Amino acid sequence: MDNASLFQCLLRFGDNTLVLGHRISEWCGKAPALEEDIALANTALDLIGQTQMWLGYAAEVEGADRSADDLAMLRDVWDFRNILMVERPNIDFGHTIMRQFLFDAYHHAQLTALSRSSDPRIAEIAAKSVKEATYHLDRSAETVIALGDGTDVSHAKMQNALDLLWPYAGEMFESDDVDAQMAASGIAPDPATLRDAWDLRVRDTLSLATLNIPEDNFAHKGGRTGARHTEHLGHMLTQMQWLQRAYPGAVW
Amino acid sequence: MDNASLFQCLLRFGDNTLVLGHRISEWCGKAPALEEDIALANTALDLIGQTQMWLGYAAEVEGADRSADDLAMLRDVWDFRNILMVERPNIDFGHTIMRQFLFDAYHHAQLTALSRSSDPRIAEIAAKSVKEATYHLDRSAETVIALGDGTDVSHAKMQNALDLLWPYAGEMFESDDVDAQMAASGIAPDPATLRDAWDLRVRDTLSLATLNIPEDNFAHKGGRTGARHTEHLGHMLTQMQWLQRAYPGAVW
Amino acid sequence: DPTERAFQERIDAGGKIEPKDWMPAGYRKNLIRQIGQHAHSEIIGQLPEGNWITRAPTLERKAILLAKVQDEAGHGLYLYCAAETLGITRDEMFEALNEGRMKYSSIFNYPTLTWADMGAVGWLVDGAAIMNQVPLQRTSYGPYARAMVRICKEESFHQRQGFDIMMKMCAGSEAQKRMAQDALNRFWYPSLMMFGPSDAESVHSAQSMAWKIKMNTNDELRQKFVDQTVPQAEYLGLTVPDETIKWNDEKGGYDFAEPDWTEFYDVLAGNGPCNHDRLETRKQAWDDGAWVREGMLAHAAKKRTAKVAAE
Amino acid sequence: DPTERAFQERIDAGGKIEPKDWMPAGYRKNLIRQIGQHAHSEIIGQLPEGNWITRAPTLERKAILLAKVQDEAGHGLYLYCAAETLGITRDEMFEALNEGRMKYSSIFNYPTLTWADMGAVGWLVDGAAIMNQVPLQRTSYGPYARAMVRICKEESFHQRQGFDIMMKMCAGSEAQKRMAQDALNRFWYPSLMMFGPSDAESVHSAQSMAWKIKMNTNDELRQKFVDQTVPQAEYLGLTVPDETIKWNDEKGGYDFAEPDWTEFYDVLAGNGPCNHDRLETRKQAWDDGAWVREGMLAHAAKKRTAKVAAE
Repeated sequence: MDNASLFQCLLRFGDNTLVLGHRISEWCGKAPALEEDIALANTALDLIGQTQMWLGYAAEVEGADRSADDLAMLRDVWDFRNILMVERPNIDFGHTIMRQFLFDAYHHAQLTALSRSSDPRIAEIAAKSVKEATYHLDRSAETVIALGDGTDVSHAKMQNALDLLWPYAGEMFESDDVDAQMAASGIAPDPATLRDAWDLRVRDTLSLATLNIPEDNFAHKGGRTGARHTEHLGHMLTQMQWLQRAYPGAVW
Repeated sequence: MDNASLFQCLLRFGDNTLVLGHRISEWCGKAPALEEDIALANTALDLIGQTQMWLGYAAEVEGADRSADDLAMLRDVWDFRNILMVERPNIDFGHTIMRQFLFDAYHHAQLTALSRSSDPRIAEIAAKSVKEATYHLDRSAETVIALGDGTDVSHAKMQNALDLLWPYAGEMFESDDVDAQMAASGIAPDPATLRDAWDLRVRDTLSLATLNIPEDNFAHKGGRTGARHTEHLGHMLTQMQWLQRAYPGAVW
Repeated sequence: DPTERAFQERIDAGGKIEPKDWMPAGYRKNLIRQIGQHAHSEIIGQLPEGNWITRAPTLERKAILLAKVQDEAGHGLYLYCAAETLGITRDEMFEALNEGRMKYSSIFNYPTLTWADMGAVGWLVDGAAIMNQVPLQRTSYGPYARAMVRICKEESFHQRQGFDIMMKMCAGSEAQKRMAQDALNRFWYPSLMMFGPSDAESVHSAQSMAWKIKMNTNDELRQKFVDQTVPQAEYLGLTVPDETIKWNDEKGGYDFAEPDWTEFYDVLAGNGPCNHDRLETRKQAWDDGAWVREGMLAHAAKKRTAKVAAE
Repeated sequence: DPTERAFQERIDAGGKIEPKDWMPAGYRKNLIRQIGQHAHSEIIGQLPEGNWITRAPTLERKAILLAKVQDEAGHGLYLYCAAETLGITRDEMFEALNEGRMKYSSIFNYPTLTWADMGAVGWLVDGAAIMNQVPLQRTSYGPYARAMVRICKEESFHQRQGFDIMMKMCAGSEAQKRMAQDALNRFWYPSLMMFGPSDAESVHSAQSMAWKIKMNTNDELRQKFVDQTVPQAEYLGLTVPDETIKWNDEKGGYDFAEPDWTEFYDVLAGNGPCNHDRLETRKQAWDDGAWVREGMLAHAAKKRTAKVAAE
């Protein structure tokens, strides 16, 4: 296991939470109900908090005198390692909550495994985060069920969201050399091993939601390796990184 | 007449065309018809070309070793001097073309006057630009008439656009010390003097468009003095200035 | 009227009115207006800050801002609940807001243009809000007073966070200092307006004060705010944009210039810099969210039916 | 069939077919498909570049890019007109595009992620397009051939502009060089795919070549493109992302690796990185624009009626 791989692995964790946290934060003040405003802000807050821990550790591992903020605010798209799904635009509440659910089910399984990591720092961050992820998953699953099994309109919108997002789910379970190294040294599970738990939870919830899982298992990829993000990430960064780019070195 | 005032005056010209040109360019590939795609791209192109001339001259007048690109890409919101109307979001084609018409009618009158400026450089830029503005005005007026006098739906949308934009028209005719100096030295007309020609053209066109001019003449202001822009400008700049902010000093 | 007299005596004696108690129609109506307006202000108040969440300069600042708007939504929730005890539903209040029949604080019709505005909003706007809210913890209507207790605790925390942003800006680069001064320039007078026009011109004041729905006059609170804020501005090294400001030994407070009340009435009439955009954003959110609320209701109804069938 | 034989002889002799001439149904059908697809590619092709217009680094670059997408819309217009001479309307073609019944070039289903992609699109994508288009100036269908003459003139200009961007990037900072290399890495194989699979697998090839709707085989054009592009990459100091590339003296061209045709068929099937977003953007534009088109038609009809009444 080399440090460069561990750094990549930590970026993958931290960029997922950073980018999804940012997307969720775009809802501020615009949710369908006050309770959803609060819940979305809460989710975003948890994810940004987790980002501070993951990227903070990533920065230490890198040892290049960069901070978590430097990593968040001063990398361009190609250096981001989040999966494509989390950078997809919100579109509507249905897409937002479906994406959240598909991610939460993965995140929960991932953090559960990571809380047994051979790297004590990772185990500690995961143990803290898994409590939040459990809550997120309960809530997003419940909402997906309610809207899937709600009115005809809400059902159609949720099915539409599922159809659009499904090709972005497969990337969560892709593995490469970095993952192999992490798995070999007991630092992080091979993502492929998380698929069964995810499948079970997702199939169960979507069935209660009366939604049909698409049959085509084609999977978009390129986010977690950085090979090819979507066009959406660059636009997100123009906002996210604006102040740090415009006023380099300032203290806020 | 001092250079600082001339600089401000030129920023007002150049920021109007820069910001409106940018807004129009957001339509790329998304207009209601291919002919409109072409016309909008053409308008944006003309406005960006005019921006190069105005801000180029502004940079010379300032004499602080900044280029037109520096002015466009490296100022923050408070240093922009465009009127608020041009930074309003596009919303839909109706708003876009109504804003264009209200601006074109002003721009045409302004450039006509400026082509007689005592400053030969300004006169030259205005003489070039007024031909483009004439074409823009003919086209936007024609479109406003067609859509105002089209279907009930298009009429309602155009009336809605007019109602929303009307409070942003008054700022075009505001004057301050800078304008007074420019008028006194024959460099630029006092904006207030452009109102009659504008009124005539606007009333004529809107009447053909069967649209009602709002009675309230309340006018938003703060753009051309920089005192208070809208929240929209800052978001525009995150995109517009991204590359120059992210890669300072690079040559493109 | 003896009932009305007893009611007033109870208030005068410092007692609390509870939802099931008798109350004059005017008391109820005024409270609904006031609490509803306050609740709406928390909701609309999310927008000017939400405008910078996606541009927060550091992860920590983003987290703090998120927590703050989350608190504001929570305050909205407490307040809508308090208003609901008076016989109006939250949805009715939302609709009244969307249709312009209910107001929200005029301050949120001003734009947030730089990061320093996140400091100024916390420092000045939350600061002014607290001036109003602290005494309202002693208001006569029980649910309102109890909501205020919870709110005040969080608001003063927000104000300190805002001041902390200002301190960082004022200790920062030239551009940051300029940003901070610019934010103060833009938010000073609108903050003074938050207390409303002089009581002489205020419609609801006398009766509201007798009912202890309003605890202080607008001018008292404004003076208190100025007296608190001017030294803070000095501490920050910023200049309050009022050349007439001067300590007045005799009254033990600062003399200061009145805000431009024409602007205030323009904003009230819908002509503030952001009235249209704020309301449009809320209406859009409400309309876009209709299918979600309906879906959730439909699902809840199905669950109830299933439960009844199973019993 | 003597008519059909005469038609083919005319083509063999280098004659042009014009709209009013007799033509075989298959010729007409294939041409509509091909010209329509080409027109759609110009329209969809605006989107990946439009994605960077609002982020162009200088005013001049913004102007050049605007002019380019304007040209592309113009090319779309010529091509739709050419297709319309074959008895289909532009609106019918738009609807076929929106419903997925007509295709556009698969290359536009790849995202543009950095400014260098504006260079790569001009250099590689326009470069590959020109390989196809130059011979089509001699195609048998008159309106198509004439449209191609106008288009080719502008396309080669676009390609030079793209190469100019690449030169600037490659002579720039380390980050810019990295951007340029990254763009080449991402666009190399998709550009090779633009010529379509090997002719052995191509459905329409033989008949289309006889009809002079298609002037060269896919493999010929791909080879030509590689032979032109590899030295340009070397000139720029960039590495073509194909380790097997090697000059082959015998054939007088480069040997190179085939693109991943599975990816190509995935993209054709709708699973490219941007298929959904590109089509959704166009559908949204079409739907959002309906009231505008209807309004304009209604106004034009009113004007005609008024004119008739006046006569």
